[in-house]
Amino acid sequence: MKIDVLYFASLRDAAGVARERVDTGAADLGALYDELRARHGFALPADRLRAALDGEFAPWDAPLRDGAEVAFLPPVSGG
Amino acid sequence: MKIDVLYFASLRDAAGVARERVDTGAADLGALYDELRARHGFALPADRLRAALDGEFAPWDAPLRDGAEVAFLPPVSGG
Amino acid sequence: MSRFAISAAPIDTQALRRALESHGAGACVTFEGWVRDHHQGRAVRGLEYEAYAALAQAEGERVLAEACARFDLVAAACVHRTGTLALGDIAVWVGVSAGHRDAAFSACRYVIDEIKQRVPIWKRESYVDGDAGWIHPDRTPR
Amino acid sequence: MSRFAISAAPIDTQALRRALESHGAGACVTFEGWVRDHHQGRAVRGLEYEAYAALAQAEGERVLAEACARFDLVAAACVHRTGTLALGDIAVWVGVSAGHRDAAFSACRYVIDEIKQRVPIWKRESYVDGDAGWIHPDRTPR
Repeated sequence: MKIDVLYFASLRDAAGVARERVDTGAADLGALYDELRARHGFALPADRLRAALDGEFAPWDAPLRDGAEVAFLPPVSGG
Repeated sequence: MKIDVLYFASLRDAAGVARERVDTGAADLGALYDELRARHGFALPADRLRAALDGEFAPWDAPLRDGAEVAFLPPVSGG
Repeated sequence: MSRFAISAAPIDTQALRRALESHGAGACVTFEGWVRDHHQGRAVRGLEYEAYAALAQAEGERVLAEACARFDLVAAACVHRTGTLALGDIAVWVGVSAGHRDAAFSACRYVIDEIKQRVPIWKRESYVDGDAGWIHPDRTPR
Repeated sequence: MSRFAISAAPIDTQALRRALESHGAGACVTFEGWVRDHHQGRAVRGLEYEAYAALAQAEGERVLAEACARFDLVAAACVHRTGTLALGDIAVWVGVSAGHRDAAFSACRYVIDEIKQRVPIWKRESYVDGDAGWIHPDRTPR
């Protein structure tokens, strides 16, 4: 299935892109992050991130579906 | 001795003046307030007021001297 | 830097806020007290504030100096109105800047709490029903 | 009334402050986060903020709605900058009005604390020594 992935801050720098379409068989958000972390060499482990699915926060075991938009969110530092 | 007395808020309304010069033999601020309370019919007892002598807060047993400026301060309500 | 003032004219909050600026400050907290249309169940029409100006100035400066001594501040200021105020007018303004927000919030709260307790300023409320009176809160003087 | 916004343009604090006005409000507390010239011992030259705009908007609105539910407020608003900021620029503004100052202080503090913890916005600091980096505080995500 095809998933649109958004990257922010240090993850964007590491991926080299703000957004990419990936073709994956990952069962859930956690498996997708593991796959992309191996590919891009992300320094941040999943337990320091939050994940979002289609514009809302989602748990790591949320299942994926074709055409979903996923974001992996490093620790925030607004304010 | 002559003392200048300042009145504020409800004490000013009750005294009918913002300031008056009184000739008194009162030994301290407390005795002076008792004297003026009897004269003007102030509703507020001394324990709800603070006193000031020559522009600074002063205890009720502060002695008076000729030419002093005294103020009796009702409970404040700024802010 | 700290500054206290009693003002018979409307409070210029923008100028006061600018005076708090510093590149060493990361947080700025301000408090404004506004003339509200009700007090203890009565409909308020307007207010008048009277101050014992010389002592209010000295006591207000002491409050700001205490805030600067207790909290890690860059700057602090407070202005209190006197005279006749309408609904919505600013009766008192407090502003502080600090490196971090903890100090800024704590100091701003400290200043307004102490000003209300200690500074010789009195409020006379005028009510919609035509009545009016000085407010002398019933608390033990300190 | 509550309003959250992400803004690429400088924050118009006067307009935001006016929108909090109400004759039923007696207290207004504002917080401004300013770009400070140092962070954890390093001399800072400037900042960049990036947001996940759609989710930041939704989460910011949730924070304001929570503040309105927890505290007795008249109005609340918050604006957070994105883009490149210089020293002294306003990074975030929070303002609340309420009948009384207790609610106003508590709510303003609640909003900025939650915004900093939860809203997907990231800061990239540029240092005077030429280095730069994204800030990802080491705390357990909630």
